[in-house]
Amino acid sequence: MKSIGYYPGCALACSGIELDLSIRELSRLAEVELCEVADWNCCGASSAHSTGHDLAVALPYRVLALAEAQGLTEVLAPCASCFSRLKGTLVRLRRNPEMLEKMAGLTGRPCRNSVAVVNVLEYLNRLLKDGLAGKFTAPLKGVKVAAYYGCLLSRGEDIVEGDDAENPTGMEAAIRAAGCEVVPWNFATECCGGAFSLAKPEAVVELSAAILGDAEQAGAQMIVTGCPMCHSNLDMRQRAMSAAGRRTGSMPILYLSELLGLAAGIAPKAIGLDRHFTDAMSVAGRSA
Amino acid sequence: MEKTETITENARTGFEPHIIAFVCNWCTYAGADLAGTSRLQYAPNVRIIKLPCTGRIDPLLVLKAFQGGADAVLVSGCHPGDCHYTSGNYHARRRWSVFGKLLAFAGIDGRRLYFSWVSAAEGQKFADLINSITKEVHAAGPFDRINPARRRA
Amino acid sequence: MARVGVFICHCGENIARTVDVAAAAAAAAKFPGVVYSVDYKYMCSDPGQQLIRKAIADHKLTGAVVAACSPRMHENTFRRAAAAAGMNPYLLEMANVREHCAWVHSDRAAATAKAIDLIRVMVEKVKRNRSLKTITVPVEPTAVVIGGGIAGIQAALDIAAGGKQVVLIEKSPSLGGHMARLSETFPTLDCSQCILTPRMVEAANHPNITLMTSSEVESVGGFVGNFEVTVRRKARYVDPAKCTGCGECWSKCPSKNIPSEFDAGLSRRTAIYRASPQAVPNQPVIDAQHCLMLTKGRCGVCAKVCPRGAINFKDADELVKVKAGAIVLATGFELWDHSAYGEYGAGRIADVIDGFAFERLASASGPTAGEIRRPSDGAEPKTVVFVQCCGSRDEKVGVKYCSKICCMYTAKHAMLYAHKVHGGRAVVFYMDIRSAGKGYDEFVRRAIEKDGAEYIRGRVSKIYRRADGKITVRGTDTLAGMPVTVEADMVVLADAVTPRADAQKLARMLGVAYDADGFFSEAHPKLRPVETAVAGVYLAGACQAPKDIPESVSQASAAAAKVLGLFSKPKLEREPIVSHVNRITCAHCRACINACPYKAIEDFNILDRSGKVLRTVSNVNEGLCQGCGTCVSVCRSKSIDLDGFTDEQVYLQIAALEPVEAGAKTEGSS
Amino acid sequence: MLGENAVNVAQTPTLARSILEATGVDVARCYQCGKCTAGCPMARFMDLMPHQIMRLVQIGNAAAEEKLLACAALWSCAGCLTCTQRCPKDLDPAAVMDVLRQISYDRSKTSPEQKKVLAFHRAFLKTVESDGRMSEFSLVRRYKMASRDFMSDVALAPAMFARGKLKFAAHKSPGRKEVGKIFAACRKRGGA
Repeated sequence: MKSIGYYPGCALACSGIELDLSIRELSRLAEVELCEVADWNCCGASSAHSTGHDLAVALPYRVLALAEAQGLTEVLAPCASCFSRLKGTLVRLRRNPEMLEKMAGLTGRPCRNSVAVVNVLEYLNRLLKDGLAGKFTAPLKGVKVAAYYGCLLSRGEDIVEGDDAENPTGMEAAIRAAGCEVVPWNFATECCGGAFSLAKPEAVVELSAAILGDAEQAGAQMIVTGCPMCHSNLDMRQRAMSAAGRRTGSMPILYLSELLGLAAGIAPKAIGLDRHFTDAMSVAGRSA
Repeated sequence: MEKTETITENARTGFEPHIIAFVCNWCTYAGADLAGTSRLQYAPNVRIIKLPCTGRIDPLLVLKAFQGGADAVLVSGCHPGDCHYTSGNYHARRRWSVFGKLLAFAGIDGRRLYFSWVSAAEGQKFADLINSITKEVHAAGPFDRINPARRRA
Repeated sequence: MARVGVFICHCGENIARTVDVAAAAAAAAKFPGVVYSVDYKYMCSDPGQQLIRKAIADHKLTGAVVAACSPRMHENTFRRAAAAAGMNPYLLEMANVREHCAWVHSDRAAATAKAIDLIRVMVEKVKRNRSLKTITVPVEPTAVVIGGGIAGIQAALDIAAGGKQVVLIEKSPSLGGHMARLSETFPTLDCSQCILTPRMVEAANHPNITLMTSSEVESVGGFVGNFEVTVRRKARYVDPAKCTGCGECWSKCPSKNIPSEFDAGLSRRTAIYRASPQAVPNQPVIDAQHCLMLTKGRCGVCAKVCPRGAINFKDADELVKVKAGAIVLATGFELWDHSAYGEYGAGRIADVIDGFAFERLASASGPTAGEIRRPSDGAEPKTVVFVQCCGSRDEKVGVKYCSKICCMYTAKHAMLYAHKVHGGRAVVFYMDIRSAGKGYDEFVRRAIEKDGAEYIRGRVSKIYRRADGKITVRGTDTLAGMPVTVEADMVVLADAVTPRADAQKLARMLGVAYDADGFFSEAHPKLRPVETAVAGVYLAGACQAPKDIPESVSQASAAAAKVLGLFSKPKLEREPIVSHVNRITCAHCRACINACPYKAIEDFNILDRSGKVLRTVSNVNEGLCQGCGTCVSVCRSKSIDLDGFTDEQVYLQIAALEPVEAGAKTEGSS
Repeated sequence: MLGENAVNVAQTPTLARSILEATGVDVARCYQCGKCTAGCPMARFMDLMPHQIMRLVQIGNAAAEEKLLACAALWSCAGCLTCTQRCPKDLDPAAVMDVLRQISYDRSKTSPEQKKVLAFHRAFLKTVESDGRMSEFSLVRRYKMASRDFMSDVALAPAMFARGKLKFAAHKSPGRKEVGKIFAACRKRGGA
């Protein structure tokens, strides 16, 4: 049985719980063991990053150090924000060894920076490559999907690798494998307002509404994403958008892992489809 | 490993490589001019001797250069096919292929003899070439096989 | 005993800044054989040359070394000065202490030491130089002009008008280049074809001009005055002698869906085609990639309908050798491919077009007969956004330089659009407006003030096509300090001007230098702007740097003047650097004869009085010898030597470089 | 690398220098094309446009510094990297924003209007410092106390509880004491 290190991160325990559930379900189906990084801590997200250099590195560093000590060579970080913090730190430490020592001193944990960090798209594509698609029993035939990458899964030199930053395609194979149709649209890499969910809801509402609007115009029936921040902004804020007169109607926002889960015939509740603010269960109905 | 030791040793003795470059007038000499007009900085260890064509460069000149205390010799001309004299550099290349043995016989490490093609358009290539050769010879240390009288340091 | 003078130039600060010229002069004075050594601020200036002439006379110099710039720069200057003082010019040599030393080093001590070495080397050489007499060679009074755009046409016409022969080589099937595709030209808005077509015809019919279209240069040999250019004349499958250009063939050709290069893909052409109705020569060619007969072996309709039997499917490329005294490079430019800009739609949006496409839309002879219609649906665009600096001044994805012509042609586009689409809205995003030129800035102001083009200062970040067909352009107004979004019907990108993809291949054939961006390098940026460092090869037009039409034309005429100057003398003086055979020691092994690239060495019989052959030896024909010296290095008995580069000289040059620790010899012998 | 401590108040270097040391970005190379502003999703919520921020760093006098460190724009940057991705001079405006934000925070120049964002970050970090992990509920609680912004989003909360997206129980890591120590250590070095 294959295995990979797992760093759920804070969001996946609460607001991003569907991502956690669906990843775990798919991994079980694909017979990949997720070894959670013991005693992991928060990566600091944009808050540490916005206010303190050392802390912004120290928090992810501790996670990498723990994973290494635990004998892990690869860690999956499904949350796009955690991923970019961990991978960003890893890249930075690789470029700058003094930093590695400094952090060892700061955290009291030595680390050779030997752990690789994997994002949700890389992981799901890997599962598909290893034959997960063969287990798809309930493809969502003909559902039109807009693949939404947002910022953290498209931009950032040597953090997001192997895809075109302006016109990424990393999700398309997976979406087609689920039986859906990928619609071309313009906002695949536009920002949803990210971490401003609490502090600047008005901005989040405006930006997210624009994204939904373009997806709708392009004829998409749902948006698929890999990022919990994007997901909560696009999913939770739709009522606020209508309230602000930005748009009407609601569009389901699914995690790519949820879409694959459905295609694999996993029970909708098991992957958290019932926990959405938009009517995601209706999508479940479509899978044969 | 040995290399690194010599480097440190040379650092102590302040060894500055003496390098002679036989270049053709049409390509490499002009390439060096371009490096100049472009103000590209490179190591001051090389002394250029201009000849009309690499075809003129007789292996004996190279031996003479080593005997005269050169730590390395560079022979550089036009790219194959671009020779100003249509085929001079081909004749040169044919001769050099046999020249290696002669060098070995004379007890000269073939790695101290450099060949390169630098066209009139390749100022940057010339500068990079001189820097890399100087660096390597620095590491390899002084060449005093032929003239033991000249032990430096 | 040699009496050598050494003259060290400061070149203002250029050399003196890094080389201690006084110390160098003092050191040189100690060299064996040096009787006079001096440094001076500008050796090439008149007083500088005066100083050399005086020293030669006063000190009865038998040789002189000028330590200054590259011999490419001023060797002739100084040799003329020497000759004026009655010294044989070939007894003067230059030590290159500027390009090869002062300009490439910063450590003053090291640079000075190197300069002294370089001077010592040349002193050793000059001591053994022989007095030589310049050799004259005949000049082939024919010029090859490569490229049939406006620059090439102008150069060809001017040279032809000077009474000399020209071979004008054009890669495509027709003359005219990019200018033939333009609608109207800034700043006067006169119709491009109206002013160009007559020139094309004149070039084609001129008795002194041989036109070779569908032809490319294969290789170049020889040297100034005597180049040999091998041209590949590509198969056209239509016999120009028979074809009358009646048009039967292309009207009947079944493969009709090939995007027209001339119309920037906005129209379709047949497999047998003319670039345009104004093509010169006005005869079709067959495009072998798309011709059914040539690809699948069936069809042949054109052959059936041709009343003159001009179609020849058996036609093949032929190689033509041209002898020429001079070559003019006029290979022009091409546009940067904006598909590299993913944020601008990666070239996938039909209504986001480049400047040439807009020219064709605006051209009366274009696919829309001069009406502005957008490619996707043929609708008249009510709002058009023009984006300047597309790829220009972008060191990350595009090119770092300014493409120079875009500001002007974009203003022209905005103006033409305003004239053609009344009530239309033209929005121009620019970073800077560079409109230096006669009547240029007035032209741009007119586009803004009279024709109402909205100029917005700022670079565009994203262009995308909405489902409803509108094209959203996200830019910024940096002057107002706010982001700007424009909903457009069509977008025109002013793509960067880049050298032809195959220009560097040609440059290497000729030994011509090109810069980091791939443009051909002139011999001197200010004083020799149309010459290259290779004697007899000249530049015209955008192959040297982005240029507009007036600049290309004036440079072309300048190049023509240079060519005519070269051709004004029947013979050309050549350096008398040739080899000589020592008949006493020559064993006649024929190694040199076999090695000589110029067949310049022949057998020579030494006869006795009775005319009986005593011995046969090798002999060098000075007219043919180019002085490469290959013979010298292959001679087993050391019986052949090269003027100025004798074994003795080179050995002494090497010895002159022996490190002081070892080379007691160098000092000792002084 | 000096830069890792973005700002050393002791001998306050120019902002341009701090940025160069912290990120390797030489702001002097910016030629004000405005592509950063053109692509910035948050630009319409900013008081200073990204290209103006680059310009003010170039000017670098006292007045410019005041304006920069107190501006709201720093706290409106979503860190989406669109500017960095497309900058034709290969500069990194997003990183410049990060450094300026830290300097503004360290020198307590942050404008009062931005207290909400700051409050959010503080609340976030407080939560992580005490629990080792972040849990939305304790975060929201802390944030609302600090920002005095009680009413917004109240509608969301119950629905989130219902969907298990908000939990009363704080989400604590066993090693939270150790994480707390890291915060203290960073604070000592003036990094946080």
